[in-house]
Amino acid sequence: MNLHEYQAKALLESFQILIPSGVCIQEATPENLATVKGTFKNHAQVAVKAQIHAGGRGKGHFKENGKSGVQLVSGDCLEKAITSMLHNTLVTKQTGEEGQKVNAVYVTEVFHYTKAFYLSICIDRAHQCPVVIASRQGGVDIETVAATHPDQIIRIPINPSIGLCHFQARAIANCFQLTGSAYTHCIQTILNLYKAFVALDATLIEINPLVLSDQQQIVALDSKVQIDDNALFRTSISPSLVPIQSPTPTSTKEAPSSIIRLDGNIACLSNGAGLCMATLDLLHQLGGQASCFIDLGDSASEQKIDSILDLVLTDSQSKGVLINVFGGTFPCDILAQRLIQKIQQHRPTKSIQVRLEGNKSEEARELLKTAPVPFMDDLQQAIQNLLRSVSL
Amino acid sequence: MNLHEYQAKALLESFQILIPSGVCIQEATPENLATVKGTFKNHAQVAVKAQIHAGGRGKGHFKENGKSGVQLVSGDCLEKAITSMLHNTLVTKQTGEEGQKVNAVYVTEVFHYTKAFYLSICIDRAHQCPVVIASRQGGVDIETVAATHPDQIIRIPINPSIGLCHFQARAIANCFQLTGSAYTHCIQTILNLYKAFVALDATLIEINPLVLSDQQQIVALDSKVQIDDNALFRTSISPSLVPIQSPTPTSTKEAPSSIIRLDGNIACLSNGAGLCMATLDLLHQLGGQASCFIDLGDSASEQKIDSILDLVLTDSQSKGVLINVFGGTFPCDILAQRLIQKIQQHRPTKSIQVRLEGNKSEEARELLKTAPVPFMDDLQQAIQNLLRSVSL
Amino acid sequence: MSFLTIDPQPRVLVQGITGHAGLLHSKLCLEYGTNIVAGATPGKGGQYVHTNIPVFNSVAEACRETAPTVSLILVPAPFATDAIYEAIDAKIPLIVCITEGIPVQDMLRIKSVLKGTQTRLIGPNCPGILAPHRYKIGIMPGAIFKPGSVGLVSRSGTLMFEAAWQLSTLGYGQSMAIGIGGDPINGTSYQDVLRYFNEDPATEGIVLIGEIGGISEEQAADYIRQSVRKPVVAFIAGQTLPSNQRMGHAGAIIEGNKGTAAHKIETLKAAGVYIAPTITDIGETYAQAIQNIK
Amino acid sequence: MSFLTIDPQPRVLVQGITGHAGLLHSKLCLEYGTNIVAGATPGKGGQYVHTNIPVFNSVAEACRETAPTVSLILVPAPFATDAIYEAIDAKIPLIVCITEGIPVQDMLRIKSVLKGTQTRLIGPNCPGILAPHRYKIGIMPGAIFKPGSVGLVSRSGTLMFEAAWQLSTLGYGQSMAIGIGGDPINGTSYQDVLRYFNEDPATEGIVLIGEIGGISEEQAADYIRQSVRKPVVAFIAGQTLPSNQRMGHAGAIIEGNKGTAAHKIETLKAAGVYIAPTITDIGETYAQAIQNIK
Repeated sequence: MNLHEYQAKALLESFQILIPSGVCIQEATPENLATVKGTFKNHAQVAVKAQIHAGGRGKGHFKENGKSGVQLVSGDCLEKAITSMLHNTLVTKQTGEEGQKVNAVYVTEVFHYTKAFYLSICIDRAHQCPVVIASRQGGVDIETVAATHPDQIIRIPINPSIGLCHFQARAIANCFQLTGSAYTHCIQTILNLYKAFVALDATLIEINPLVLSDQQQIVALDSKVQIDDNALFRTSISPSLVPIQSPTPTSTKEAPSSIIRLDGNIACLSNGAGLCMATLDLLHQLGGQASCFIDLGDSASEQKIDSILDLVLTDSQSKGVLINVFGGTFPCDILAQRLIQKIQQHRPTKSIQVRLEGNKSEEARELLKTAPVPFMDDLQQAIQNLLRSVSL
Repeated sequence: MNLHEYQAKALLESFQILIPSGVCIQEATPENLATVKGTFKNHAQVAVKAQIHAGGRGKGHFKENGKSGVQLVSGDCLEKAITSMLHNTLVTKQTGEEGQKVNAVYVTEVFHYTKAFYLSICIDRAHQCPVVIASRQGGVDIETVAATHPDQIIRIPINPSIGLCHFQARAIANCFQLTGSAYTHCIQTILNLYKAFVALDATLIEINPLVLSDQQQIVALDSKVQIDDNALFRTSISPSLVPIQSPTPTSTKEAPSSIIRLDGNIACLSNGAGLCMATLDLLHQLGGQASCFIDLGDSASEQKIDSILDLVLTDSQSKGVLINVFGGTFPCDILAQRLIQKIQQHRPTKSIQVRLEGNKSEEARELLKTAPVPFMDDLQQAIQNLLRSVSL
Repeated sequence: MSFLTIDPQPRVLVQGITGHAGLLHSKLCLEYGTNIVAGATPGKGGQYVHTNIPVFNSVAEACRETAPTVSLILVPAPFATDAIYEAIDAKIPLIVCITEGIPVQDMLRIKSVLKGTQTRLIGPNCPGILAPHRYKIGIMPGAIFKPGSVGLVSRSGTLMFEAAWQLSTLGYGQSMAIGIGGDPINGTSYQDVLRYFNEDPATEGIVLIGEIGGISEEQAADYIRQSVRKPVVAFIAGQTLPSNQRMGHAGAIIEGNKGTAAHKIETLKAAGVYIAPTITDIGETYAQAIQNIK
Repeated sequence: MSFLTIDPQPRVLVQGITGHAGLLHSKLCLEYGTNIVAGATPGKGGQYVHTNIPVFNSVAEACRETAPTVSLILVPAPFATDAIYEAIDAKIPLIVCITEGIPVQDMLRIKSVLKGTQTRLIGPNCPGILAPHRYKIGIMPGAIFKPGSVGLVSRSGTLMFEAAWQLSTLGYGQSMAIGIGGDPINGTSYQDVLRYFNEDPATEGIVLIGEIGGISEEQAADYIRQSVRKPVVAFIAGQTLPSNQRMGHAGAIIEGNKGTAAHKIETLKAAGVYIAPTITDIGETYAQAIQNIK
């Protein structure tokens, strides 16, 4: 689960990590605007930041008015900046052309600092441990730094049985070339950040930039926090922090039966992330383009199957539907039965190809004999049939 | 560090472990007595318990009035019970004949329960891990249970990297033969107890008895908590919980330069716990009895040496003084020099024997040539000399 | 894991046997011929399921009474971490954890604890292991597997089924099918399974099913290049998808351009692995590979 | 620890070298002939102590620049746990921790972490190790040790000095003296040291100094009975004191009547160990034991 900037910062603050003062607004009511103006009445300028689950906001633009997703404004222009963002759609390098709807705006002080660093904690799959990544080049594209100045990036693997040790925090403070009270405060901030990583069941905490203030304090200027979806049952995060807009899904692994939207015209229905991906691969290799792909998971209920079939069969973007299911626990006959009924209900004009194998596939074959959709043994053949009828 | 019952219970309560209601009194002022009476005004009876660092209070007696260290009284007799204890000396099986002065009295409700268990967490040195010990025979002498019904005691070793797991807590709740809400509450109590053990840097938490209330809740009726002295620098225990009377020391290991009082007439001064014990052993084996033994530690300051010599040379209980020091870091010449001066100062009439070896012992030998105390090469000889003059 | 070779019929304990998934799959495993000796569910001790399988309150009791050599974990995710620790504590040599949804930080701690023990964990979030016509310790459809000499290993469940079905259809039965699971951190790696197949005399060739994300296929390729002397066929899913980007910049720094299907395929090819270009070619590619060496 | 046999002169790093104890004892170690190659103190990197010993900010830097094989830890107790982890992380083969006062729960975690590594920890709360006329990695008075063939091991510091002095006075020099420390949980047990002495060709006989509390002398006796084929002399301090009662009933349940001097002496005797009846008899008892086998 991705958190918005304002949510991530509120969490970090609860772990004694310093953040700039800020106010989140979800509706531009007079009361909310008054609160914001009151909070920042002594500030010549404030930053107004659109809350979306993607980077590149500063260089992005709103579809509706062309304005940037991060605006520095004086008190007079605060309201205008907020209303230019709220409920509009922001397009950045990372959102794709469709952009993301902005449902919250975060107004923060313009924070003055002397140095900017990069600091993150994530899971290193290859070494099977958490790893802290730090660089004294912060506030910039860290992947570029990694490519051009690998020596300026340090990676510290953490033994999960011990946690982050003081000597490791010192190594990072040394990497940042800090001394005196800044050195001490940096170490404390790093130790707190690791505590937050564990307590929140985070999979990523990325602070970019982490800055040194004029008062020699370490402050998290921007932050990205991802929480392990599998741990939400125990993570003590306030429900108000659950994203108000769903994150852009980039993996089918994490959410069973998730629906991923794509640009093509064939809806792909499959079970298991691996089979979904492999089916999509074959479709592409044979010249097709998917409109979406849906993972039925391992044990979808009839109700869930029905709602997915409703969606797929009535979807205007999809000219064809490809169903490729290998039943393990999943019973193919139930799917066949629901499909027959839903076709009768919606009477779709689109082309539908079905390939079922595994658990109860013989029963499914029998059921589909009476149906207007063919039961295919050969996936390649099914896709070719589909492509032919879609291109007509 | 041993905690008093009332201190231990306050700590356990902060970890969501249920305890009977109670009030601690250190002076029998009218205000304090009014508070206690107010708290228990609806109770027909309360328990008044003397706070000392030893068990067997119920069967113990006060030197001054012969009363018990645990008294069940009605509201009318509350004041009498409290004053019978405060500032008097309680003798129990575990205090020895000299008894312990009572500086605090704990008044608690008389708690009704249906079953009594035993539960403790301590460090298993042999297996080098924490271990939970549980028995469904609680409220009795657990060592007797261990001897007569070993099958009724379970020991669960804990992996310190994981902590106490839910399945281990279940095993204990099963050992207690609990079901329903009592089972669930017991598991939660055990998990909380282990959290307390780790967070407090405890070396022992012993709940005897742990009881099942009429409301099917698990309550810690009596408890003993020992905190690792080495961890006091980081343990977040309120200073008010630091014992108001020093515990009976049973080990020379933990407190360098600690003074242990014994019943004989020879003061033993040595350095290092091992050498102290071995010197005492030899003294006893040769027929002597120590009045006290003092561990100078590894790096005693001149000031500390002086204060120890003051004490030893002027102690009326000691007819003789045996000094056996093997200097590692400790410089023998400093000790010799201070001894010479302190003998001049106090002009003690007691017999003194000195055996010094190791670091700067040659210098010490030179210094002592001019002194009225002989420098002995042979410890046996030194002790025999001492015993001879003491018996004169 | 080598005891799987010498033990023709492991003694299986099912943790969570009285739950929905536990009841269903323990029944299917029994029907396949698996020797299930006990179940364990807290609070259900004393019951019997499937007529004569005793249920115990704890794994420790089940071990005392029935001496299982494998534990199959079918408990819901919030209880799975504890179930794994309970099986480790009872010193069960092999744990097969089917459960999906174990928090990744739990798996980090579990891995770190496993290091000091003799226990092997397969999974979590995996279909289990199956020795055709001998036993099934997992949730796969048994009918698609046939006895033979292919060692099959996969992160994905359904892709393992697909591969087994293709192999069986073409007459290439399996010596053993092992699902290692799709989570970022899992108990057993490709490399562990490859070592087992490489040493197993009943295995003549190996089929490895991978997918984008992580670098475990690259690590497998390293091991194959150095140590495996049997033909290996691989298929990588997700060739037309972007690499898993969940870890953002930080992930990119750690894994670089590894993790893409292209990089995995390239690395495997360089290690001498035969690549199945699409999902429908897995069986055929194996047929060619095994012909080549004969 | 076997590398101590083959490395005549280990390269020593001193953690906490700029503190009071660090400066004093590193100087004494140097004077004894120890090859101190570096020191480490956070924030003091770039300095030199004792003329030409470089100080680094971290153990990692010290290792990169000077490749130490042993770390001598002389930092104050609140920082000692971190210092041990830092040395483990840097993969230093041997850590000798002198510091007294490390919390026991830290030691439990350290022991559990050490299991998965190649690092050995001696101590904490110990006088260190000394190879007479070769090197001293600790805080013992060097002058009382003489080269020879006695392997000396002790929980107590001053008792080790006493034993070494008696042995040297009687002409029995030492192959190596190892202080394992007096804490309830320590890095190296008697058994570990006994194994080393038993295999070390330079060691002809062994002197073991113990004391009441815990059951490590009993465990040593077990090992001696099973494996040690060299004469062993033991002295146990605290014979006229009650056993350590800090752990109350719980401790009594775990350790039973073990832990008393009488039980330790009885167990050691049964394992064929020669017992020195009093502190003044250690050297003489060794003389008799070694005569017996000649």
